[in-house]
Amino acid sequence: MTLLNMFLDTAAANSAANYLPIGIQIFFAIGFVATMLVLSNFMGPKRKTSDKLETFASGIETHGDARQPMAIKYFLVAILFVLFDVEVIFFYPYAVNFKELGWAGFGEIVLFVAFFLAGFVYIIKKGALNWED
Amino acid sequence: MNAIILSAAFGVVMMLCSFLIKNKSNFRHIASVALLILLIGNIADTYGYTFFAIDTHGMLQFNRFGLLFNSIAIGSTLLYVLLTGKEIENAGMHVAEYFTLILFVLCGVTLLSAYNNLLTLFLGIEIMSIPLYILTGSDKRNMKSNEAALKYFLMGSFSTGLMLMGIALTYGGTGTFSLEVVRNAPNMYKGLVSFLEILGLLFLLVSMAFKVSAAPFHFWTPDVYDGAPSVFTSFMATIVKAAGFIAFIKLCAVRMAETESVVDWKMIYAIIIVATLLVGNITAVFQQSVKRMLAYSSIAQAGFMLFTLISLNDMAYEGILLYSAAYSLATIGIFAVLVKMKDYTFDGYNGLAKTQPVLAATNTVFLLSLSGIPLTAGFFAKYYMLAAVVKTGNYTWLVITGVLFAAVSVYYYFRVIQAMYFKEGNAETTTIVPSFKYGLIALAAIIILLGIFPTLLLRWLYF
Amino acid sequence: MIALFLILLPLIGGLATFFAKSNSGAKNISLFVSLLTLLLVIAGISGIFGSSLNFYDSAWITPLGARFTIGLDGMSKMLCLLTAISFPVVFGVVYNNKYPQPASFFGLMLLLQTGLMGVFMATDCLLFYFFWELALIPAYFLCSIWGGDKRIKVTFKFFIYTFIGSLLMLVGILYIYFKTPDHSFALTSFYKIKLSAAEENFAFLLFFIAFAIKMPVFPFHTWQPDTYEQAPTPVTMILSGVMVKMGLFAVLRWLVPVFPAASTHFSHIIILLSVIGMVYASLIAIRQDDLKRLIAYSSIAHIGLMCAAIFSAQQIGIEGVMIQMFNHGINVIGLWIVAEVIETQLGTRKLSELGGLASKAPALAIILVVMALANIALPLTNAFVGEFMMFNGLFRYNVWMAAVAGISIILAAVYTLNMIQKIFYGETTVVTDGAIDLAMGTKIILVVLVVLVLALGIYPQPILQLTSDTVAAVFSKFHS
Amino acid sequence: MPIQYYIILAACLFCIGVAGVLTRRNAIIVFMCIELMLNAVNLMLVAFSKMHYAAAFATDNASTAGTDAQLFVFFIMVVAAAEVSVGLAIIVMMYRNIHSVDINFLNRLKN
Amino acid sequence: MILLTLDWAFIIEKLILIAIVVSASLVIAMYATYAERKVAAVMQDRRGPNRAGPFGLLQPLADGMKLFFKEEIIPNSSNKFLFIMGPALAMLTAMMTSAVVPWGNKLEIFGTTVSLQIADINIGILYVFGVVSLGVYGIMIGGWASNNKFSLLAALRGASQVISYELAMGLSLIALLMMTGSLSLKTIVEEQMKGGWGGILGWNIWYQPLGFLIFFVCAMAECNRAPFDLPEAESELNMGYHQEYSSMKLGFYLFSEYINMFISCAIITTLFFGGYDMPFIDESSMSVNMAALIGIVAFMAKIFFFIFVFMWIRWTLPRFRYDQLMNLGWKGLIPLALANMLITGAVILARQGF
Repeated sequence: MTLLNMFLDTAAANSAANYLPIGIQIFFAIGFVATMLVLSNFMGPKRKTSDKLETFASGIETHGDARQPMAIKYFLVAILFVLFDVEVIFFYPYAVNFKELGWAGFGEIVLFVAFFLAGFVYIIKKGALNWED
Repeated sequence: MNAIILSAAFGVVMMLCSFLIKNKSNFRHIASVALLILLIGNIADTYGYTFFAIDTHGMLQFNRFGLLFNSIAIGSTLLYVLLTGKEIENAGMHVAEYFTLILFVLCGVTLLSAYNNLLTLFLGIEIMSIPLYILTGSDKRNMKSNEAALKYFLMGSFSTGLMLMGIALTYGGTGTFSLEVVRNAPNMYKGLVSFLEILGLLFLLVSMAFKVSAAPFHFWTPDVYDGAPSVFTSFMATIVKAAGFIAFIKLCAVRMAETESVVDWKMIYAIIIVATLLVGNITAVFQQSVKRMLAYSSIAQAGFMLFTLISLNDMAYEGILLYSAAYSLATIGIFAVLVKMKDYTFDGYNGLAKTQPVLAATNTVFLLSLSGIPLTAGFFAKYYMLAAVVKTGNYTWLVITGVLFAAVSVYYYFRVIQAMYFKEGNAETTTIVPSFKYGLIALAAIIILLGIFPTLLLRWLYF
Repeated sequence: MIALFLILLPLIGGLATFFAKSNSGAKNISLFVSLLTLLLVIAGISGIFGSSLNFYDSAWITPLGARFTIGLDGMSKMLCLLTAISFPVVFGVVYNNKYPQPASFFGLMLLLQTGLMGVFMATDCLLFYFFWELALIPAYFLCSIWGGDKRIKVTFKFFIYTFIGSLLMLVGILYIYFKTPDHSFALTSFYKIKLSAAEENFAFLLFFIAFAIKMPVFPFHTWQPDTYEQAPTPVTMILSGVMVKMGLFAVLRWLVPVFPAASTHFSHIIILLSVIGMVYASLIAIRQDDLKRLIAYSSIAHIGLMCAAIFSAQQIGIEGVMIQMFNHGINVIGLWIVAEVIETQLGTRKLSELGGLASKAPALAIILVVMALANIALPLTNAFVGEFMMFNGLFRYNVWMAAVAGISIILAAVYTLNMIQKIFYGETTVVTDGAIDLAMGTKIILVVLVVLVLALGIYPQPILQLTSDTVAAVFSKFHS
Repeated sequence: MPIQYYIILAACLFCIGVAGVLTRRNAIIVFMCIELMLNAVNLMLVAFSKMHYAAAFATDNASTAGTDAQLFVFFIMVVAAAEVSVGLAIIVMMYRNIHSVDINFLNRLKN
Repeated sequence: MILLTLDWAFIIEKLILIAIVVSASLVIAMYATYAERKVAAVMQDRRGPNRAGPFGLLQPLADGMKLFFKEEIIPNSSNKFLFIMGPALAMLTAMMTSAVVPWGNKLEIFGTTVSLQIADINIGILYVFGVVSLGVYGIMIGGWASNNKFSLLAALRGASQVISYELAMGLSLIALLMMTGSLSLKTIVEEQMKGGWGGILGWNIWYQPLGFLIFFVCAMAECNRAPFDLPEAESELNMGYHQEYSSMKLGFYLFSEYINMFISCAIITTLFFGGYDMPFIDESSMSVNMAALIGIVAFMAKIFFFIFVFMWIRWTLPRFRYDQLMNLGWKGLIPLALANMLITGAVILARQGF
């Protein structure tokens, strides 16, 4: 339970107003991007031909739709990322409170890392990250 | 605690074995040994030898009831692996992973038997469910398996969503995730609170009904059980389902019971029970495939297990344990025979008594147990369920409804017996090895033994 | 100890028979075991080893308050004797028949005997329920495997009927169990309960339906003629000779004494149903062409009378029931044996196809006539005493009921004599041309039965004495 | 901002999710709706966490009320990730077999 | 309504700060392109851009103008909405990261204290990671919307690369966080200023060299900089995920990369090199504004140094092969980062005593 005390203590002093500048910046950025897009749209010439509107394939004709099933590897990487990234998230609150938790917490995190590594070794040994095939 | 840690650890070990060990048939033996150690570890826990003392801040609570259920679940899994291990090997490419997932499911089961906090409930349910989604879809090239996996997954995560909403709302109402709520704590939102909590509990009720496939939230069950590879259906329909009930009952016994004054939960349970019995039994009657019949019958059996919610007394707790054991063992046995059959329809069983007398005889014992005929464990299971309700002195009408549906269930269970014994035919099976027969005989013997002396099991609750 | 062995002996014998290799092996084992059981029952009744051996009590499921308690009291002794006599008789009669899978057949028969013995001896309600079901399962398999063409459907109907009944009874048992002061299933505890009228009526109905299906009482009887017809004859003998007595026995042991007030409350309607059933069954029996169906319907009529007599609540009526339970068993088994002999010999049991057997098989004819006359309760036959006493009881209860029930006696005479005439007299038909008389073994068995019929017809005192304690107990409960 | 806003927002998101699950036919969209439900719950839990913290803070400065809900959110995220990986794998598997992610397609196969 | 009760001065102050930071990062990004070409030229013994303006200083401006006036083409088979969304998102995320970087300590203008950090939120690092992760969408959406096989392949490669290195990046910082115990970038900087030898010894780089190395490599991969520029490898994929793009949309993609590089360097500096801490100078002894100015200068100097290092590496090292790239990320950096974390934890705890 001590794990998140830290969060709350600061959260008490930290209200939603702290994030307000970020909101402002988002509006600013959106405004900037939108303006630029609209402006460049007006500025450029518009002489469209059917060849120009084709997708580019190094000069040869394009064949079919690009959206075909891709190598499963990429998908696998995405899934593994999701899994491991979420595990990484667990390290953050631990890292912040690491000193208060002391050796007991360290022992538990070692266990956690052990599980992490078990999964990691497993995916490597199973060839999920083999690209040379 | 032993069981939780060991099952997770063995799961990891098994996972690593998948590339450390080359010989496929070794996995089965490793898994059996792991389960045996797990069982021993859990029994040691029952006697007070806890290997791992971890402070869970009251999130887990270990009592005899939960530990005994663990023993039942682990023991059933052990028998399941011993009996159908060969079929698991043939289910697909990733043999070690299947055993890994089974062990992880057991980890979830053991969590559920000990949870004392909605967080651990949620974790238990998920640790139990997610491996099952994979197991359901393990037959990758089979459309039915795909469909089952997708359906199971979508429905499962949908009900998880409902459950989480329920948890969030009850948390909003009470300010705690712990099962028992301290009611006298000062609360600013008094008016809002009780409403939130009730709404949350309703969500929880619905999601748990989803998980244990109680009507009217059962509709995914037949397709999923039918589509999944038979070996895994056997596991899903038994141990996992029973664990869902254990969780459900604990939730109702604590959280729902606390708000009994506001909502007449028991009436809701009663309606769910009647609906479940009705749907499960009546639909099962019309099935042509034994596997599908078993799927519906599992819904019907769920109706019986739900009787515990009405009674919630000592007898009900004893009963649900006995019911889990009886139902799991019998269903595992039936599926063990089923996976050996070439044809899953009722007609596929025609004349099995002539070609495979041992299979037919043991299968008969299992079916009798499911129908609740005396001398089999199933009788005492039903007996305890009914008795617990009668003991409360109310809802006798429900008990009578229950027994009438039990009579209906006899109809479809006996169709298999009729096919095996009384009809002419030449039931085809895959090769049956003698050890499989001995396993079945042992299982039948356990069922009959429990049917005469149910206290053999229940005495573990009190010593 | 004797009581325990009465259950263990057929159980172990039955299990052993399953593993018998040959046809004759199975037959010999089962015959031997059943004869041993008979000896044991006689020993128990005579009390030569001391009457304390007739009771056995041991812990069973202690947390539930259920004990393994069995004992032989008057009614049990009488019915166990009937059971013990029936089985060797049946085994003897079918000794020369050929059955597929004889080991299973005889093994199941002995298991059936175990169940029946248990039902008659159990004094713990849960145990009683156990044996009640245990008797049902072998019967189900026996009928379904070795029965007639429509066996699967018919037997299943029988099974479902009985099973629904017993499940309702289970609810009733539980209901009563939680009302007993000491939470026990013991008979004595059940006798001690105090219930309000509404509770008692409710529980009474739960029990009664189970027993009514088993007996069977109109309108719960529809399974019975079909089953008797489709079942293999040896099983039919047990079903009608012994198994229907389970219902009557249960009424006398578990229903009337436990719910005396409700019994009185419902007696009108039950007696009315029984009487209607008697007349109805008799009328239908007249129209039957099938010998087995005829006997089946006649059996319904007799059971109806017994049921009515019980609920008439007269001591003499109940005494009559005791005598008649035994006698009906003997008589009906005798009739079935004759039917079996005719069917195995001639391959038919249609009355219209039979005729002129008296000349071909005189011994058979004589025995059948004696049995048939006993069936219509002619004086000097054993049934006369019982029926007379029952009518007496019924008469004291209500004259009109007795009068209507009396019609069935006349009807019984009509169909029985009609049957005798059709089978034995007239021209021989194609079927009966080649008929020969009884085989020696069957003849001996039947002669023994005839002797029993006549002996008990003249001197029914032993049975009356044997069951007097039970009658007194039941009767006292009725008027407490 | 008053806590009710968060709760109402979360409830709305949840309802959108439920409606999507019940009406949409595309497995991926159904799946996304489920994730939406989970995230609505996360939002709700955090809102409740603040609510209870504020309530407790009024009487006790050192109160830790509400921490458990934030902890819960972590676990929901982890489990959601696990579900995502399994779910997407199942959907991909299905797509490879029938070249469609339409839920109804499966029902059509059956008949 | 809470908005009405706000301090409008605060909003205006922030707005100005945002405008300055964003335009500064844009300008620096612009001149980074110039610098890149110059650095490349020096390394290859060439002149580099030298026509537009003195020393070619106006070259980036000319490039920008050119992009502006190019014809905008949206291929027929593409998904129009997503096609526009892709670069917009890439640019947006690039512009958002700067919000939590502390550019300096604080200024005092007309009596009010102005913090030189747009938003000092307590989860600064998580915010950075969050926004950076969104950058994947820019690549993925752009590549997918183009409906071109090369683009799609490049986008997949790019996405896989970015997410793979994000893992190691996340892990590499945990050891650092164990030391500082805070997720706020400002706090991290202030912690580093306390060290000895003019403040230099307080920098995290001395305690976390391995962490820095991993983070540095990952940052390069995140920016799709060579030697990690697989998603736009010309020789294999024409031009990568943005090959269908033209005009300002292409400009956004190119631009966002340079902004990302700038911000990455800013964050590396903040985390490992003391941020706006100028060594050997005691800021507390001088006026607030002066200290801030020195801080900003120091910060920028450090950033420019790292930008130079980025370019130096780009023009020195050859490109990875894809499997080498993935192997380095997954099998090399992740275990290293984990080991670094555990060792750091053990050492810190050991020094604290058992």
